[in-house]
Amino acid sequence: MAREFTRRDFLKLGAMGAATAVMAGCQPPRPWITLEPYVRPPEQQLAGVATWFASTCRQCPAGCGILVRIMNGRALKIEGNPDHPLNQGKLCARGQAGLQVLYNPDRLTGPVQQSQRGSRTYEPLAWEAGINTLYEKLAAAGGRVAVWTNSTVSGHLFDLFQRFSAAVGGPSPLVYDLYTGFNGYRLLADVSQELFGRAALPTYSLSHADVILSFGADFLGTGLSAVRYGREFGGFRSQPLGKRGYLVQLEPRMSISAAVADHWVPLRPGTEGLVAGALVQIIAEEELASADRAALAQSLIGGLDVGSIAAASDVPAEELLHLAHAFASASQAVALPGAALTGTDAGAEALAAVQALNLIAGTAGEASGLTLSPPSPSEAVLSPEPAAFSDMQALIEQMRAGQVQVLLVHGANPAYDLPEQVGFLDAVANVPFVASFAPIVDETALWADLILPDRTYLEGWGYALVSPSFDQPAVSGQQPVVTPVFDSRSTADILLTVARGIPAAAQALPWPHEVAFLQETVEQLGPGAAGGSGIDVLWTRFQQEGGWWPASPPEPEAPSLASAPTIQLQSPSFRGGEEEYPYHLYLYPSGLLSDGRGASQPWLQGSPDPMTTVSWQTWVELHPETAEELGVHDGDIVQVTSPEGELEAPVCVYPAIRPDTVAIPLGQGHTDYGRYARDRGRNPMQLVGAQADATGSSLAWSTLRVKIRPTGEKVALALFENKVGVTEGFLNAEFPH
Amino acid sequence: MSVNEVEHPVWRRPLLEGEDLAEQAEHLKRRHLLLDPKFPWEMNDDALKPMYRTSPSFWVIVVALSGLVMMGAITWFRQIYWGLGITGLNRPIYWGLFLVNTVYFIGIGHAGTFISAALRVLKIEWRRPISRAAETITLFGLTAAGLSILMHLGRVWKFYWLLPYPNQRQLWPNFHSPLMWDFMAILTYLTGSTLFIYLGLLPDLAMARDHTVGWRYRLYSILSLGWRGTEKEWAYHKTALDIFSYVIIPVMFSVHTIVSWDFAMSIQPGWNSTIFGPYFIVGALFSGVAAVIIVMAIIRKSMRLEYFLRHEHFDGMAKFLLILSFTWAYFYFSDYIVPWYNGEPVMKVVFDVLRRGWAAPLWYLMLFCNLLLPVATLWSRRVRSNTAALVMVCIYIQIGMYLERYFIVPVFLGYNELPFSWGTYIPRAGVLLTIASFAMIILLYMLFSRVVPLIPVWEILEGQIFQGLKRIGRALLPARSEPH
Amino acid sequence: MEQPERKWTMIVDIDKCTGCAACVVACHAENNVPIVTEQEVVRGRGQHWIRIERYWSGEYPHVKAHFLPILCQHCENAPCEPVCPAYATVHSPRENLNLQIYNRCIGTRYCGNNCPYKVRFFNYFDPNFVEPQDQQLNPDVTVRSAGVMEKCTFCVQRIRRAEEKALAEGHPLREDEVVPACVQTCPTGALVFGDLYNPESQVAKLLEPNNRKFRLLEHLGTLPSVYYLKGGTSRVSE
Amino acid sequence: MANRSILGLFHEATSTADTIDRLRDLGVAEEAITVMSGVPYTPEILGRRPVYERLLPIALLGAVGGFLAALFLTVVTPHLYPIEVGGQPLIPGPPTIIIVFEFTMLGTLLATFGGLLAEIAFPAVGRQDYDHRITEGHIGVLAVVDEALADQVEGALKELGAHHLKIDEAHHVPGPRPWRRLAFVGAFAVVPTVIGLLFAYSVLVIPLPNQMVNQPSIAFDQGPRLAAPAEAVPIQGPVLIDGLPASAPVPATADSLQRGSILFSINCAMCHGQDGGGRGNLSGYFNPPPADLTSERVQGLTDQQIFLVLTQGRGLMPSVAENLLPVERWDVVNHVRTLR
Repeated sequence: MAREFTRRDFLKLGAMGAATAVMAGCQPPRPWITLEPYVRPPEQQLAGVATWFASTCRQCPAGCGILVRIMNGRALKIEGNPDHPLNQGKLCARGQAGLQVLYNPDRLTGPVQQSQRGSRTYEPLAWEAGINTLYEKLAAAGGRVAVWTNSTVSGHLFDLFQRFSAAVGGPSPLVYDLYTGFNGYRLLADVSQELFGRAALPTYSLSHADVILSFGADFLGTGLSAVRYGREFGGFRSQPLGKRGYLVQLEPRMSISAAVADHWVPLRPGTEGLVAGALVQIIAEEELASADRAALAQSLIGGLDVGSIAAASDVPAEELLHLAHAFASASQAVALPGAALTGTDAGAEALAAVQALNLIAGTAGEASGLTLSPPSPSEAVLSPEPAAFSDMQALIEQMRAGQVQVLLVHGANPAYDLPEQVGFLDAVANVPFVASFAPIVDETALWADLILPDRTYLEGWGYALVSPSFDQPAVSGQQPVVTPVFDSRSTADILLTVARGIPAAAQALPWPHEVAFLQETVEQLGPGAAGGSGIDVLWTRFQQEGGWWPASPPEPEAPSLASAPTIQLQSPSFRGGEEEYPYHLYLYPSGLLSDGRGASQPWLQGSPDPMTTVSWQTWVELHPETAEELGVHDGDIVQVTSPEGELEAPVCVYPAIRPDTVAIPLGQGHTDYGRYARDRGRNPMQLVGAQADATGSSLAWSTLRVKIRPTGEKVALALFENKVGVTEGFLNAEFPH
Repeated sequence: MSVNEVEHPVWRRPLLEGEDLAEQAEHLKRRHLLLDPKFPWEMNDDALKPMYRTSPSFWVIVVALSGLVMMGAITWFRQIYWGLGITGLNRPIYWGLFLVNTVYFIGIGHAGTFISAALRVLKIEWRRPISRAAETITLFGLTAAGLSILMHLGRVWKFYWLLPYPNQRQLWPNFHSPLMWDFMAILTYLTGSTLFIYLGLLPDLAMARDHTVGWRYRLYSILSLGWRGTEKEWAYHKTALDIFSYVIIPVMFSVHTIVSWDFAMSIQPGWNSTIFGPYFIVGALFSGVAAVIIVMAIIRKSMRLEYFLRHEHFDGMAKFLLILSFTWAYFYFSDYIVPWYNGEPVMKVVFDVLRRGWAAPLWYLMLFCNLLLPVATLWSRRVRSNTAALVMVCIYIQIGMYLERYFIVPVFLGYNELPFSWGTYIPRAGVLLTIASFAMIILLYMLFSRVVPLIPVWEILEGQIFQGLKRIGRALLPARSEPH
Repeated sequence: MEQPERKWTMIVDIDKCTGCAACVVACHAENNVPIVTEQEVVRGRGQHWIRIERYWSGEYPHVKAHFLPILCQHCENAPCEPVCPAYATVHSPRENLNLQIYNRCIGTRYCGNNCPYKVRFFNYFDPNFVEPQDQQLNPDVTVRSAGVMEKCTFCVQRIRRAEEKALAEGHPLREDEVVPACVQTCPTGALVFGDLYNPESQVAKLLEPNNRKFRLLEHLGTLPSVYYLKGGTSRVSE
Repeated sequence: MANRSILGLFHEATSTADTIDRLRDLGVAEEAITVMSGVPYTPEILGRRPVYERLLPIALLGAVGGFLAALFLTVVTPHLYPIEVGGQPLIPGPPTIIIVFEFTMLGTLLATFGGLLAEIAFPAVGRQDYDHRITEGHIGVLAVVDEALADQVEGALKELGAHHLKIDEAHHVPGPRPWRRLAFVGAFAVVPTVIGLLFAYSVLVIPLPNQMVNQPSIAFDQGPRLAAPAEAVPIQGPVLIDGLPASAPVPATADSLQRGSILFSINCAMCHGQDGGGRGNLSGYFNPPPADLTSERVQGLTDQQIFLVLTQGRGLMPSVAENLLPVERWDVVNHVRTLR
């Protein structure tokens, strides 16, 4: 077939060199493509050559550095930033899926308003009109403006919100979302405050540890920074001189962290703290560690009855002894507190007990052990600290009492995150005007009068104070890597514009646009590892390097006991009587959808869950025996009822869970939030009531009992594995352990 | 009328003295077609009449079948447009009903060639009236098999990439691939058997030409290529038939061997077995002969061919069927016991599934159909002589053999060495296309039977000429005289 | 026949794999692998070029889970190759890759049957990338239509780009320049990629003395280019 | 002289044989006699000279042909475009045997059939001496004789029991007419092949829904091209915007210098000369001549200034921004630094 070979073809082929291997064979012409040659290509754009931009991942609060591959002004791939101190070039599944946040087909194409809240009829309006409405409302509201944002909000926007609220005399912006709430960020910080005198997230470097006791911490799945802990774990497994650490995972349901653990101890839910205490107790009694450490143990723990704890936690006494031995005799031992701990009604004590173990281990501040996330390198750099559960309830009270004229919701999705007992929705009903900045209409934006879609993190400016940050303070820079896909505007710019019209706020927010404000912030950071001087250079390098971090990491300071508290531990009180509600409820954030914000991304929805290989669905994990008792099999829909609520979901028989426990993953059950998330699965937060822990700083979700009733209905479980093969298959026997 | 009164000297039998011999002669005539001569013109009518005698029910059936075929065509179009997703295939079960059908159809095709070629070479005389009816099954069986392969392709519009010809892709097909061998073998076999059946048809087409008018006359004039029956024509005709017979037998064997190799060459547990070749051939003949018996019975009834198709034919075929049943069992057993004895892990599971798993009922049904039933019934002459019973047995054999292929293709495929990716197969659009394929075969056969004489008149006449009665002692015995 | 220059090899350290599925998503992003609907998953048509197989051993409470990431093993004697009548899957003798040439594929699916690792995926329907999701598609990689087999290519497009870059910069291809998407993102470093023929490469060093190494279904003699390091055990002092 | 063709129908073989003898006695040439029958009577039954037929050699020729064709496909074609699969040799042994077998058989069959048609002059077109009763069991004897013998032959036939006679002017016996038969065969064989090839070479194309030609991904130079976000800085280095100094020079590593020198010789050397002395091949055409990069003036500039010149051009010197990425320009800067 004689087809004349034009120069363009030649260039195309040249450019497609990479693809030739997979596109060999006959390649017919592609007449319907409109080729667009550049007369004078803009900088960084050569045909077929990718440009990489450094920015920050905002799929979770940690703030990993990312590099985005851009071609023709389109984002093709996200990879970790190798220079970034936190993730060092690596990314988790959620980070990889960031592109589908950017290119989500269900994003709002422009500002819309809802004349009737929850009606799902959105009238588009011009940006000016939208901003004007917001301006009028804010101007009228004066100080009665509440801002509800989440922990992944950019530091600079949070800063501006704060300045704005302060200027108009409103309450300071509330940071509350399920991710931080569920993982007990606030409680962790509070306990650090109490023990070590500084409110900061504890970080645990594991790469040189001999023994790790993980108290229900799924640090490899949905911990505080799965990526960093993944790296640490890699080091932990292959240490110098062929040393290989020993990981013990204590949790009622096998998470992926337990799957890779050397030893899994399925203890009774809610008793993690007790067990930690018991270990301290044993070390103190048996004087397993050196005298001073034993003494420290003695001082930290009041007399605990190991026997009763063994009974309560369903962990045999000799097992406890063995663990205590292993822990105390290790030269490098670390104890990790998990989300399940902070979810109990007595989370603070439980946490303290675990930290006590770390102190006794004496590894605090060492190459492997407990350190505290360093403070912000400059007071100009803010990070949205998660609010206490009680603060959040307080705001909701104000809203219900009608003390809030205008509610600005940015990033947060309380309507989905919170159990309905918390009463967000009825509270919102009493707020005259609600404005949301959600790019996709989520459950909360549904109840907003005005939606001014913000840009996604790949289109917008910002920075994030890396937290938890392991060895050094770091500010991760965020810059637009593509021009906005839809007609969206930066909330920060909107806020600055609006503020200009409000006298009180005008001088508090004098910047023409957010970039000016950001530059100012970066200037105050001063030269970092990238060096340079002068605002232009600093700013440029901040963007180019993907952030700011010190030239040389400071010595990690060992957290020392501020006071010498005695940790009182009592066994948790469960809601729901044992006879009526025979099973423990154990919730966990899905490794892919995390707290539900991943549900809008097909890559995360469609990828099989590592442990069950289920995708697209919510499932209820039951131990085979339990399933047999109830006479249910895979896919049988059961009704799970707690004293607080109920849900119906298909059963997934799961061999690695306590027979008296039922596990359900978070993440599904959206009623909005785009086509991929909507009307899919169930949201187990329906089962959790409004009860907080003793200190009121975190939601007590792990001390619940439930009952199970087969409904008789059945759905096909979307399994990727063939269960017959894997459970009855022959490979297990000869699998290389 | 009795033989003596035939005023045609050609057809006069040796004179008989004495009644008893006459009775014997009568008896033998009733038994053997070749001893029961008719005038050629009568026989011509017997062979040609059924082609005009089409009852309304015939057309009703034709319409119904065409409907099914149309449905199949639509389904296939949808499959091409949407993709194979509308079938029940999945991972790891990449081959499903289409391949089952292919194997099955090629299988039933085998008997035709076997009867007309092998029995001809072996000079088995009773084959004469049934050879063409059998070959026709081959013809349409192969057609359906070819179509099934096309239905199976993911991008069927590129099927011609399998043909070895110089092309703009600069690429020749890969002769490492068993599918290429398969392609070549089926091509050869289809071409060969088509020419074979046409060759045998020539004299009868001439006969039809001489006794028809109108469009049929014109059609037969073209098809018969101006056959006159001169010595030269007959001589060449005979040699050609002999060559075809001798050549097409090995081709027939190669075809089903290669079909079996499509499976045996892979490393799929349960497939890579050295015995698959002969095992498949026997299976093919088994289902094929059964199919021929069914067809014989049907055309005998519907086209009133009682004169041509007699008990001796059903009897011979049935005996053959019995032997094949045993042979099949032998091969199946050897194919079963070896992996069983090795204790190959995957096959352990597969056998469990067959013995007491979800497939157990079907598996026992298969064993019943393919072994128990034939062996239990076909030994008895009463069954063999009872057409209805015989047809029932044959239908069961069809079911059994189809199941056997079904187990081999989508069931075995579900079990491999990585249990994580095992699978189960629930056929969907494939079912419609399977029904349509069967409908198509029947439809084509029915239409064919209205255009082409299914009875090879010249062969029977030839047989009757050279078959005679010889008196030895007190008995009259059929004796065959063959000109060399 | 070209002489082999390289042997691209991947090492999967089972001991480090946490099953976090980062590699799975990274592969989807890099190679335009479509996500199939829930319905299709139920029908057994899940499509992930790299998947994490999770096997169980032991009985509760001593039950243990084992993650086994499985991708195309790029066998030296690949059973999938000779059976394709259209030469759609072939061997690149130069670098020991098992290439899939999508637009030659006519969909006989024989390769899929013959792959003992079941890492070949058939497109039962056309992938649909809803606007604007198509903006993300990697132009280096063909988007496969319905009726075509596809599988992991060791990110051959990245290998080619790296080769071209090295050529332009006039130096031989360096070890660290070629990294498949899954290896790049693996947080624990369980995946390692490199050229086994280069004694300096990480893979060569890792495999040299290693008594933990094994290859999947070795008894089949397919000689995979993917090596696995089995899980170790650590003792604790009592 | 005009010939007569006389066709007589007989009841049975014996009288036919007698007739043939008689005709011989009358001096009718053996080959002028043709016997036609509905069932195959062998020559010895009719007492005639056996037919000399040569179908077997033709079949053997076909076999050889098929064999050679198979060898071409299996042995030659792999070398036209060598592809390695599954560690098997380029020309696999056993599979070759299979293909060879099938093609040999195919060749044999086709040759046999073709040979048959050719040898007995099929398809016979035009009028023939024939009687439809022959397929009713009668045996026809056809003699083509000249006027002189006609009456005797006729008498002989009658006498020996020919119950029908057909006498008429002998039109010449239809001999082989290659061109007509070829047309006949070609209609069946050639036309489909040609149509097939038209499709195969995509002269005719059926537009089918799922073709991979039409890619949803956006090709490298496919429009619409989106602009890079303003003010964003890629890792390669900053876009040069007025007010921003060019920052982050690439350190002058060996790699950088090597890249730099290659790029320099590609993009700069034709004017500035390989050594940077400003004496490149084209230097003569410019006034003022290209700068001497080794000069103090040039080496006195800062890296940023040199980068600026590369990016924006100066005087006669064009910008190389569209040829070089910033990082590459920095490599060139580093290289220029080495030109002293």
